[in-house]
Amino acid sequence: MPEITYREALRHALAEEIERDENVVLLGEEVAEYDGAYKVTEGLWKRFGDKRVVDTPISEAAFIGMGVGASMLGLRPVMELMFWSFATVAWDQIVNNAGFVRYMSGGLINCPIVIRGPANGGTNVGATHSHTPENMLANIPGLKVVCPATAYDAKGLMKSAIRDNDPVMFMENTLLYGEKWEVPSEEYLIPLGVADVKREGSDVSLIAHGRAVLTALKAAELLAAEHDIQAEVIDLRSIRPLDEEAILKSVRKTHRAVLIEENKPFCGVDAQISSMLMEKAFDDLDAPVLRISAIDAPAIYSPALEPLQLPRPTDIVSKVLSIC
Amino acid sequence: MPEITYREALRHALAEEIERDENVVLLGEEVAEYDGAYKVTEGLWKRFGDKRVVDTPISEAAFIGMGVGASMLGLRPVMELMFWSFATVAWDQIVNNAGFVRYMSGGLINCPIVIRGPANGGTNVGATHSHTPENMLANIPGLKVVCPATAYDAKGLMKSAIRDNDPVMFMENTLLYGEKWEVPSEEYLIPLGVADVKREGSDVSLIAHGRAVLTALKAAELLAAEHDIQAEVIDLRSIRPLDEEAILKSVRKTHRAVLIEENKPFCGVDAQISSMLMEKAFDDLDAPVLRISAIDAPAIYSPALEPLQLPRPTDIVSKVLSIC
Amino acid sequence: METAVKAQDYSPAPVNQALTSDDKLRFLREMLRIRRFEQAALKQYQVGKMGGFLHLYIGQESVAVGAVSLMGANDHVITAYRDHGHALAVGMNMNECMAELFGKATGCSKGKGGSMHYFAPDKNFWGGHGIVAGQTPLGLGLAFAIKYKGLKGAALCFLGDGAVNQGSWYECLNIASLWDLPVVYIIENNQYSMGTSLVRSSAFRTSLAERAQGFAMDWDVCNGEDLYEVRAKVQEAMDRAHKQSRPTVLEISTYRYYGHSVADAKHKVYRSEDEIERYKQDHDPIRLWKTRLIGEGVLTAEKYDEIDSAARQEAAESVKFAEDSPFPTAASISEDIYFEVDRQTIAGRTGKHFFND
Amino acid sequence: METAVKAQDYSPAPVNQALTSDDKLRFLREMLRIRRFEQAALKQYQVGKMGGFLHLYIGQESVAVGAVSLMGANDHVITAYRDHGHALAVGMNMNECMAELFGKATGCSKGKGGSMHYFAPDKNFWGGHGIVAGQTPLGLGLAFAIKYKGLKGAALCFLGDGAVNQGSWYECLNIASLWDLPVVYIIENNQYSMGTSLVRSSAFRTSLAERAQGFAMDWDVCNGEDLYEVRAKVQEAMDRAHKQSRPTVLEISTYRYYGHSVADAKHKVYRSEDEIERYKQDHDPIRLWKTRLIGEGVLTAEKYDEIDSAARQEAAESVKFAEDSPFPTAASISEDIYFEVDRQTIAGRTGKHFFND
Ligand SMILES: Cc1ncc(C[n+]2csc(CCOP(=O)(O)OP(=O)(O)O)c2C)c(N)n1
Ligand SMILES: Cc1ncc(C[n+]2csc(CCOP(=O)(O)OP(=O)(O)O)c2C)c(N)n1
Ligand SMILES: [Mg+2]
Ligand SMILES: [Mg+2]
Repeated sequence: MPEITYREALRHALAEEIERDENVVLLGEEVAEYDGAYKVTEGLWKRFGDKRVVDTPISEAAFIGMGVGASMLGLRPVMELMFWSFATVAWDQIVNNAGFVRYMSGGLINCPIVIRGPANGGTNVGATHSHTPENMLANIPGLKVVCPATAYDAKGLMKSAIRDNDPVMFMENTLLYGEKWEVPSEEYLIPLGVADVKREGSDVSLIAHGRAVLTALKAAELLAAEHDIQAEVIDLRSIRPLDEEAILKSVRKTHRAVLIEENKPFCGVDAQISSMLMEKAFDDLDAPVLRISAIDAPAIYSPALEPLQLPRPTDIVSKVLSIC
Repeated sequence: MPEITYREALRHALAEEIERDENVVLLGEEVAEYDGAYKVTEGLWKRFGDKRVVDTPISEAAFIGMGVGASMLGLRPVMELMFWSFATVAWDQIVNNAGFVRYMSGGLINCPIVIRGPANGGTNVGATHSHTPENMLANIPGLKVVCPATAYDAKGLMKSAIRDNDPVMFMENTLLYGEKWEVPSEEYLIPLGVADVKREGSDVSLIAHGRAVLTALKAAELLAAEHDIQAEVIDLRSIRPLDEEAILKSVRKTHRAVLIEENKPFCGVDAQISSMLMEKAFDDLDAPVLRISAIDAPAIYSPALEPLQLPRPTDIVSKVLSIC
Repeated sequence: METAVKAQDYSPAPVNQALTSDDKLRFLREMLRIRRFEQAALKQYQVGKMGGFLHLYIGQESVAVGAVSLMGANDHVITAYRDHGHALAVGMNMNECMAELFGKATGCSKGKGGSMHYFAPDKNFWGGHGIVAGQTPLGLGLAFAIKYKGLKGAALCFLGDGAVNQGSWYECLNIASLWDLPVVYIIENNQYSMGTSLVRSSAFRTSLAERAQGFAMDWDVCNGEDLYEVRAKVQEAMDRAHKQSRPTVLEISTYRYYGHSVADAKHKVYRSEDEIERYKQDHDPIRLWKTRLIGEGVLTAEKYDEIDSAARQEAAESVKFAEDSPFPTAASISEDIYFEVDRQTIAGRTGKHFFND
Repeated sequence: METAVKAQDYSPAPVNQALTSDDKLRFLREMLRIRRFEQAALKQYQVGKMGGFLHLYIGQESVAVGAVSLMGANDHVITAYRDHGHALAVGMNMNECMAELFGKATGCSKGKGGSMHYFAPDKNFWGGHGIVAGQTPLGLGLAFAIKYKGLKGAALCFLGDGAVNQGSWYECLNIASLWDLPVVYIIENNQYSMGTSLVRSSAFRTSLAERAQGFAMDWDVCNGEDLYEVRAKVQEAMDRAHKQSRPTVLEISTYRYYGHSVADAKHKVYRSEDEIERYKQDHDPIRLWKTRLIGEGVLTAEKYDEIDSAARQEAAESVKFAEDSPFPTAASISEDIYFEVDRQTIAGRTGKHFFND
């Protein structure tokens, strides 16, 4: 299987869907002529032209809302937020329009829109540019939230997201754009709501999403090599819908879990997972479910410090050792 | 002690602080000449004049940001959002400006601002007007979040919030504005970060914030009367800072907990509380901590249905019975 | 208060010349239907049949009826929370509208949206939006989609004189002008945003619409009391959209007789009773249209009464319909959230979508 | 590209007539300090000494230096992420600025803010803001506070030609005009927002500043290559703020020589090298100022070199300072979040503020 980058995988998904469905249109700042700030859309404007790939002014509220409005009329806009951080100026459009218009219309309307872009810390761009809003947006019934950790997942999930008839918040990671994974050349889809066992194990479940999955995989290697502990790594992939069954299945096998995310801890996704395990796996647990999140401070700029703020493999190892 | 409404309690707090500190200024839509959409600020414009009580255009992004900017220069603005729901159009100002400017300036700046208004469902105003963003905002290190459940708490917490040198998100409840409680005439303050045992009990801890506290109290009465179960009711009052000690103390006594909130369940405040109990009270628990939240749908309009969407005393009773 | 714009005679405008007597009576009927519906709703609100807010459109009927009367198959409309007038004008029936207020399952939004959130996509009506100016980017999106699909249509997007101070609208003006999108923003300037008069909320020179000029966009002002003028000016804007794919901001002066919502107890404090009376006497769009049609020989007093009675009758029946309709089931709280779940597609059956347990 | 505005002679303006030779040389020094600082930073960025973004101010020096040169004790300034020029102009030293880029504890924001988030409240400098136009409501707030306190001052708030399409700014224009707030919005129109040229991002008639007109606000345009003109026009706006408490939008045309940020690899694709060269040759503000001062007999070539060398020297030293400075401690990640916690007040010691365990 060819190895391609996470960025290329996304690009292929976008290109394939543009070709497949004339209603798919990409919009965002610098996505067209500039090829995308992070080059995800590189070459697409050249290939598909002005109609299908459109540069917007720096007006997130208007253009995200515009995308929602256009989706009500049957277009399938894929909107790039240069950073998911900039969703802060389009929050109303995302939550109240994309999220609620179906409900408020008693089901008369649906919004097949994808809003995508990077949502991560770790690139030394400071607190205003390092938001990870998956927890906030997954709080909203009506929205779907996806956080792929690999190129393979990114492609398959993006294609499903575009075909989905509900609004999908698609959160990528700038630190992964350049990373490579095997991705089949044939078309494939990955459904939303299905977690992936990225590594089988029997002693403890490491549950993560986004880039934290890779950190968990590294921790699992260390645990195996140095402590003879076989960790199972569950990649949530999709936050809402959520694959609770996969989580429960793993925890019912290992009886121990450590949850890892790069978000801030208070009301993070892992708070939800932990509370779910509390309710549904109480008797299966041999130890408390522990969490590792980013250090609870706004994202620090300093390149020397920011790596310490995000969960590291060694942090996971210590947590695991405390319960195994 | 005189009984006054939650609304009056807030008004008294505002009036006292306006008198005490010349830097306190109230701003918001209809807060002055109209006396406030929910009459919290009734009479204050007449009493304190144009300078201290200011009507704004319908421009939340600008006026909330303006308040943050003014607070950097030493004013202590108390900003009314007519509904906390409208924070969706000022999200950037709240999160990135109020929340992060201190950190990004290495501590050179602080923002003594209060943003206040009602944040609740239950008044048949539909999904766009029924947001309860305490979980989202408490996710942000740099912000503080307070949700008073009684007139007494509302007054004491408001005065502390205004004197606090950090940004405080103060979430009220339109369903409580007209409710009365005993409130002393003498000045008092309630510190942020201290939970309140609203009812002592030994069999189960009901942990709640905002109006859900009152629902929990009603449930506790039912449990005592009909099932001989003594529930302890803990009112968080302040979400961030959070009084974890009070929660742990109660749960270590009762060994059982049910968490109640009016927010949607996914990543709600109670997800955080549950995950905390998982980590810190695992061995103290005789049963899984259970949660009751609003039914996981956008707020429905129908006056006949909306009461069912929010947690009811009987819902709590059933949950408690399932673990007691 | 005088309406900001002085009346001229717009009856000679081609779009008005083309009207038949039936058309003219139809507009009367539609305005009266709105007024009688709103009055009936008010009464029901006052006896506790509905919850939340009720924003009445009484006084502004000519705006929705005039503008919507020009819509063709590819024209779309979207507005704010004061949406009953537009809803009835596009052809929604009173039953579904009244039932929605009552929170009944037979409501246009199944009782889920309420007064502020009416929808009828089959009639090109996209709501009913509760967040001030929140509809303006959506309206832009309708225009974008119309153009994308190669259709000759326009998106009519209504907003209030207070809504003009939400920033997202300016972002829309820029994009609309920059990209030649066929959107018509109609400011229904009823002189107040809740308890705040125009001059207390907005800084402007001659009009609010003039703000479009800095975005190189056409704009105009219009006396909303006169249905002919509304039609003439909206038609100009729609022509611009249809023929040149260019946007317009059109500010239509109008007035609301009741408070901001029924909960607004101070609406005779922040404005005088006199002002309200003057508008009702001298500027009421229905009264003026009636006088006009009688003058034109199109209408008689008897015919007017007949149309009015029918409207009252229809409103009364809608109350009965709403009254007799069932509430939504408790289970329906959890429906209409995700398309895929509602249709029980594979996507809708994969993974957990709701988190109450 | 030609600068949008044709040059006139603004040296006779009173605010320029009042300048001493020392003042004029000081402005030269300040512009050169900015340029040399930026060049040094670029070099360090390229060898990996810093992370994140680096938005250089080179080409625009006259704007920050000219505007800030007019500030008195009650005037305040705030800007976007391209903030090094303003920071140095208000008197921040190169050491703290360079150290911030290196993420060092000695940085102006202790290494926490980075390039986009410089602050110096003691110098009336309120940042450095990363969200496009996010500073515009804050600037409004500075003006509000100045007026509230009864001071005669102004808030200078800078924004870019791309930032004008963020809606919050229009909300600010309305409030500023409506309430007579002493804010001066300075659009630094460097013709591009990232890779998007002015005409691809904005619809306008004669200028972006004209958009203020619809808000009944004074506006003007200004040729930013000429320090005299910048000072003359900014002074007009500040007078309006100081004397009438009225806001202004002033659009200053300028140009950036480098990419949007150092990561911008395509800045010779979306604009021609020719265009860049022409600006450097004919419109460079430092070169023009140098020529001007030599013409006035205030400066000699030797004196210029001396000032320039000092600036280069200072920049080199700041690199050394940054290099030698310690990184923040790991513990400091958790500081500077809450004032009350940092000061360990009772409030700061009550309840749990952080949630890592
Ligand atoms: C963002 C936002 N802020 C505030 C409100 C509360 N609110 C609802 S309507 C209204 C007044 C709007 O006035 P205008 O735009 O003139 O419309 P009108 O009510 O006169 O039709 C306000 C302040 C809201 N719904 N949304
Ligand atoms: C809300 C928001 N959207 C997008 C960005 C990404 N971004 C940063 S700078 C920039 C271009 C701004 O151009 P302009 O306002 O002209 O300022 P200049 O860079 O030319 O100084 C963009 C799109 C951002 N920081 N914030
Ligand atoms: Mg109005
Ligand atoms: Mg620019």
